Amino acid sequence: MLIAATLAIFIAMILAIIRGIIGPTLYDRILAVNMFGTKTVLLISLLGFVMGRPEFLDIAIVYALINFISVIGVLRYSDTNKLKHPPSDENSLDKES
Amino acid sequence: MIMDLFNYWVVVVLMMSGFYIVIAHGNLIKKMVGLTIFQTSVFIFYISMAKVEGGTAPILAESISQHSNPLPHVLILTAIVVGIATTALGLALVVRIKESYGSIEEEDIQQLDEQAQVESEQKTANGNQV
Amino acid sequence: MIDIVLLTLLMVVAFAIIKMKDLFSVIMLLGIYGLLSASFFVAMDAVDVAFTEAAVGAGISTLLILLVITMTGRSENTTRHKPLLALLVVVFTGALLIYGTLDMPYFGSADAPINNHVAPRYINGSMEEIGIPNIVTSVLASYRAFDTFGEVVVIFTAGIGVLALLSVVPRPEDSKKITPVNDSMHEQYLVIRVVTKILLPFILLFALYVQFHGDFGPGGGFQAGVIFSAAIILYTMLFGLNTARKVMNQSVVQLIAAMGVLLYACVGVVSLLNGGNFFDYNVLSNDPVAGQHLGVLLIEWGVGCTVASVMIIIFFSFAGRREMQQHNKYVDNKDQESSL
Amino acid sequence: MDIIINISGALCLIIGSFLCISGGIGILRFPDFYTRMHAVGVTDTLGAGMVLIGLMFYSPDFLIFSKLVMILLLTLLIGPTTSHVLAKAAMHNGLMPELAQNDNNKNMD
Repeated sequence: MLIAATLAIFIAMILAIIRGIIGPTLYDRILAVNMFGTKTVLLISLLGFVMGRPEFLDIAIVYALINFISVIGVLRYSDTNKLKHPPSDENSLDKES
Repeated sequence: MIMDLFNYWVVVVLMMSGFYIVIAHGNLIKKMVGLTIFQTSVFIFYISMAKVEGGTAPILAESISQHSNPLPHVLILTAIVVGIATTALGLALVVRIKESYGSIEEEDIQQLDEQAQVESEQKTANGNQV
Repeated sequence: MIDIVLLTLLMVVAFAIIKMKDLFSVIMLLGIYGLLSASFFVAMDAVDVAFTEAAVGAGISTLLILLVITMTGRSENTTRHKPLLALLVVVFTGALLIYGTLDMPYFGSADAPINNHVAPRYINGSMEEIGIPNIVTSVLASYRAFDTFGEVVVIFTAGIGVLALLSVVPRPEDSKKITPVNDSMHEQYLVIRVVTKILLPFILLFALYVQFHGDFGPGGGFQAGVIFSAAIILYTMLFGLNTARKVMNQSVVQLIAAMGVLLYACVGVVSLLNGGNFFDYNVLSNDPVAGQHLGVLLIEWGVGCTVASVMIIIFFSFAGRREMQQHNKYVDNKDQESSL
Repeated sequence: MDIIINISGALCLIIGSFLCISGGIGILRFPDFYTRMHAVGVTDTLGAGMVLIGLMFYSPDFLIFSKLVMILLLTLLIGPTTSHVLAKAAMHNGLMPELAQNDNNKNMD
């Protein structure tokens, strides 16, 4: 059962990576990273149980905290003007606004 | 059998990806990203070598007899933190380059440098004439 | 099995990074790359390394590069110099390296040379000689304390370098302070402010737990320092650099960074004075194991102080530089408007 | 007793895995950012919670159990917060929902 759950999380991770690669807007990518972070927390917790030494859950706590910090940071610094003008090969914010 | 060396091959591929970014891209930030990838591939290489089949994390506990090799873990643990410190140093240089040249593309910087050199040569030539 | 999936995903992300032109997407993918490699480290039993990589690779390095991008611009030039030649060089080198791996011992084999040299000595002797269950900590802080000392000095030097390159010296002519232009995330986002205030004490406490629990589980000075600085960075991002500088006075932080290195070196000197070798903690106390405990504890403190304060200094320098640039732009715009 | 614990743990894990996969499909298939965010925001919190609760049934001692509870509390606190902030930032910076745009176009016609 643990292995099945690990596999399911792998599939979710792959889907998140695909969304992170194809974009198209900046916020889609942030969303993908955020989801990937949550899935990593689950993967680490599961891996501990799968490998038979579940006492290393501290790492999962760190992941949860760092995930929060990095998403906040990305949002904080993506508000600036320089990032609002995406390069020409990308159709994102400007077109839609 | 063929999967026994898979980790090392992936390391080589990742390393070469980082290498390619460093030599083929002109943008200095992209170069820093390439260096980060290169660095991480080295970390993965060390950690893969440390793994022992059937071993667990090198933290002693009852009922566990086989451990993975702790020495590479120590080296990489410190290398990661040193890596971020040196990356920050590189990024600081990038910021200063942007401030003084107005660009972080290698070609633009080279062009500006050549222009400045030509101008200074002209100036010295004029000075000699006077 | 798990490691093969993770490594394949790593390769996919690396190729995507090569192809992307938009630097913001590159950074997002780099964050994913860091998370993936950290999961890989957990699968390879390297829990301490995963701990560090989680905080550094996915958190701080992503934030630093992003911060730089807000100063330098987001798009990358499309032209590349000699991509074919570069590809040729890369493929040739890669082929040579892969040819080299054919001679390597197989993955996971217990009789590889690396596992039969000093590693058994560390694994078997650690408990009697150092008295710490976490072998990584005992190797880091005691057997190879000299190595670690060098690394700490390198981190300290990098901090000094960043400070020398980026620190903003207030000139006498602009007597009025640099007013932050866009410093108001906490006014727009009430929810984040509340949640952060709940989380901050928890993160700081957790950093201390990691610092002191490093002897028994994954953790130690390096990880604790990074987590502590991550908390301060979170605070800085939400409440602005000026507020954060009031909380953490920068000169005090610089002093702490130096004190950490000094504390580390002093432990070595004290053991010299007590008649042992440099970093030989057995002589620090009457009982050798108690001396080892004391030495490891002090050294981890030194490492933690230095790493945390250097990370804070680095972040403050970048954020301060960015604020100064924004201020200059703001002043320029005002001048233009008034001249019109 | 053991059987009950095992079965309920497995059940929670299955529900959690299903939610994770459906969230993953949602992030890939939905048409615009806001709908994707809804898919991820909802399933991430509940799916992660279910997986963690499932693991709690398997935990061998109290320390591990309490660490799992801590992770659960953190995800419950952090997941919704980040979703909220993301949506707010996207709206603030002028990203319009695609469906609303279509409606506007129709009205104009």
